[in-house]
Amino acid sequence: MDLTTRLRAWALARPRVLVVDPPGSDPLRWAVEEELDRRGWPRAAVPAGTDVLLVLGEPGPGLAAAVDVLWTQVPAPRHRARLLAGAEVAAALDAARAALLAGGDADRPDPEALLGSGEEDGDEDPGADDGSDEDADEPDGDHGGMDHGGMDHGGMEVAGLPMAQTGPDRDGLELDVLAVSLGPVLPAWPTGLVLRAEVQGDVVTGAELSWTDDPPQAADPDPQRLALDRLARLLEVAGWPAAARDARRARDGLGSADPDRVVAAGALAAALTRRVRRSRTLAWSLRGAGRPADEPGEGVLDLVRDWCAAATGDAPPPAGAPLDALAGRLEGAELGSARLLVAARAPAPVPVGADRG
Amino acid sequence: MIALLSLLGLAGALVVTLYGASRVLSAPVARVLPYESGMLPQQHAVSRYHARWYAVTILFLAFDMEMVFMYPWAVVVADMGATAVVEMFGFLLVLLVGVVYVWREGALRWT
Amino acid sequence: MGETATLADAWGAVPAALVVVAVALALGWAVTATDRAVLAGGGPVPGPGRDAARLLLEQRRTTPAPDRLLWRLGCAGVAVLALASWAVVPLGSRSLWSTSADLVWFNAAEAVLWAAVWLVGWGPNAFAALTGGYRFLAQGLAYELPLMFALITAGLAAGSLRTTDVVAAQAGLWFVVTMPVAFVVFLAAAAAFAFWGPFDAPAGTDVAGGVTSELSGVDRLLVSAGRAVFLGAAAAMAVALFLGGGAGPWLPGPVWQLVKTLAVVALLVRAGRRLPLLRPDRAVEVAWVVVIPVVLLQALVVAVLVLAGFYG
Amino acid sequence: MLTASTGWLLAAAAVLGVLSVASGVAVFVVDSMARATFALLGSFLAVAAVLLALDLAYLAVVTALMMTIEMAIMAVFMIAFMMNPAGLVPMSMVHNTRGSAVVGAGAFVVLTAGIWLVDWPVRRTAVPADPTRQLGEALMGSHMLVMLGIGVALFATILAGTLLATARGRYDRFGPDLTAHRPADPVRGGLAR
Repeated sequence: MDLTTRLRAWALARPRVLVVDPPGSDPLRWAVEEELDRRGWPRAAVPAGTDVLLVLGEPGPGLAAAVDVLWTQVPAPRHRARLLAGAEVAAALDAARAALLAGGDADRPDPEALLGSGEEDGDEDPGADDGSDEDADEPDGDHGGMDHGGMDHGGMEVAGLPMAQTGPDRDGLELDVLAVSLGPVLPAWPTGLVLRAEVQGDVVTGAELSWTDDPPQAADPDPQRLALDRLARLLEVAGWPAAARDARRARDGLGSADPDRVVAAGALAAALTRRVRRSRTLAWSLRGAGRPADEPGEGVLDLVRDWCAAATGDAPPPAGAPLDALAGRLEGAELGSARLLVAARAPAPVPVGADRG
Repeated sequence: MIALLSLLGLAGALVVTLYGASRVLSAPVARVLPYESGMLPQQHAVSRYHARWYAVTILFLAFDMEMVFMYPWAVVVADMGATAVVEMFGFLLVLLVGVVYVWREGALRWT
Repeated sequence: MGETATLADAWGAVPAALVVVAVALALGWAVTATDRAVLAGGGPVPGPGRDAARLLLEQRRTTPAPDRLLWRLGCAGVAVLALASWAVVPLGSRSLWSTSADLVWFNAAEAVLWAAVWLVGWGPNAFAALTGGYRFLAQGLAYELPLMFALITAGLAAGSLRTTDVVAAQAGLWFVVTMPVAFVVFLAAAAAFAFWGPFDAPAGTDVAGGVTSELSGVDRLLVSAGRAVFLGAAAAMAVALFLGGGAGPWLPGPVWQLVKTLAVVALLVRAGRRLPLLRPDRAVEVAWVVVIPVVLLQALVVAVLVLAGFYG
Repeated sequence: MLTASTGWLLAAAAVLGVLSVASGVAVFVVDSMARATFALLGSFLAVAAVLLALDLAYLAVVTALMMTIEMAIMAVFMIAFMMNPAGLVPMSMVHNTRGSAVVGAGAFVVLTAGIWLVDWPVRRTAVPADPTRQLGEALMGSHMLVMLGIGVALFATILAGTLLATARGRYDRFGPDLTAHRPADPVRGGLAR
């Protein structure tokens, strides 16, 4: 038994952390990411690869509900932690690892029970999930998910879920239209943004964007650091992790109190943006992505260059697109291009009511 | 042959051992919902999936056939001399004309 | 070249297979460690061994209405195929198993991977995983033929599809000198079938890890280890096919082979991580219209050299 | 005539043959398109293993290679076009069972009779050291015409298949007189044009 304990301590010395950052918690997330990089703790992309689920700040009810769902998907050993603004990041991470090693917390609601409470939610209003009735920790003894709502969907349910509906396709076929959600918690995605999409294959045929919650009144962080952070996210989606790492490093360095580090970070930012701007491969891979055929310009690639300019402090960060306009452009885009567009247009959170009105 | 069977047997044994070790060391299998970024899934994902690149598959399958000839060809070029080279590359040239046609038709772009 | 003793003949089948598996895993470890070090850019990283232990301790997951059988087959398949591809990779001057179609065996192990990776994506009944699986097939349409032509080019110069014959045929001159295009294409295709680096679309960030997004515990271990072992096998194979295998002055053959293989791994990882993702919908057109004709031209050059008696 | 090794070989071939038939049957038993496709692949792989047991390494490996790729692509089309591809909703996937049973049984009888009635040739020469080389010599020598014929057939397949499969052709891309400088494609490809 002692051997197992030691094995656990050794194996989990660098746990994978899934960071959930509600809108407005950017500076806190930067501090956390810097500390994680310093320790060599990898960041998890999905619950399946997560050891520690770290929720920053105060998520609104919609995001909190999503975190509850994510928590049910994290395999044991697992630990869920909160980190409030102003708290000591290093101490919190140490405590999280200690709690992870201590184990416990194996309870997990049945998937059917979750679906049973979630379905009504999805039917009511796809745009807003107030989430108050899908608390994952309390299955409410509602195990009737299997036989619930079967007729509502006009189709048969298997394991609590209906099959996809068919719809016309651009090749004139009748293939399945699958309803999926992207966001609120997705790697390299503005946390809190939800894309309710209809997809045929990997093409988005219907898109609806919304925020899970009202935005907080957060102070604007330093625009250059923000631009570097967004650039890192964009490069992450473009599949260039090494460049994204440099962008994050420059971002962290610019926030440092040490003047030497700030200078080095400025140089790193300049070198990185030069590399990104000049990369023929990136230009080849992104050129024209996310751009309607009748529109001039290079689509996402132009935006990458704008973010590069902002990342060196030469220009203000590009403005985010209104959600409706962005959603319109996502329709017809391939999934990868859609992700790039969202990362590049980086919409800022606006009140929930405003973007639907 | 025995060597190959030993290798495959060992690989299989390794996989079984890892599953066994995992069974001993870890908690029982968790039943969870598929990941949809924190939202609940609305439908089963395994659906009639529209692959945008279906047109490429036809070109690929036809072109792929020629590997049946080309591997044995590679072995005998030195013995058979120039005719073998001329014949094989003539054959490939015909197929490459097909590739150019497909390219012009736009089938290499995933519309 | 006639009778070539295999490792199995020399050491007995099971010990030889054990050695090959050990080498395969060690090289896979080296690939992962190099990759993580390059990605972290100097920072600390979790070692692959520690990570494997972590994954063994981690719970496995299952989703509602998965295709459990196919999912399991896919995960195990990735790992088993990666090890199976090592059957024909020469260690020193001998491979574990030797037939008149070694190169085709390597190609086939990678081709069966099409099925395995797609199944890993199909199994969990989840959108991100499914999309990743389909992306792998789409990518396969682009890299499969260039890979095959690169393998054929090496076999063509040696006049044999036996890897040990290919190594022996490079006694005078490494093949990379006369077939640099085939060498580069081979390594790029290897990165593509291990869906690593710039060919990572099937497990890309934009689909939340794609085929790997629902994998935890030992399932994830098998798939990640399989990818790393495949990359290691490809590096070792590149050394055997293009860099003269164990040939080199002063040092004994196996040491040279190890040094060259690690150098290829380092080169591959460094070069691969310098590039952003090459999106499969872009890559497919380039692969067909540029890469395939260029590799065929390379094969033609080599064929003419063979006719001229250049390779002896 | 029967040596120990041929005994083993027969046993292996028999086991693999049964495996191949069994997974062939599974194709029609399972509900899921994915399972049906990969059951068929299992059948092909068993046949490849029989070839390998017969020491026909090249044919065996190339069978496995081609069939896997083809089955993977077939899975794509099966899943795109068939209802209920994962078999989650129970429904029967077979039609006209009686007719196909008759056809299947008839084919089985004819083929089995063929196996026993044909006067199979007996090997007179030694086993070749390298069957792959022999195959290459046959292809480049006596069977050259076959290869050229197949080349033309493949070319025709590429043309016809693409013509039938693509909704947008070159006239849609380059204009009615094919003069457009850049093709009008909804999605860009990898080449700058």
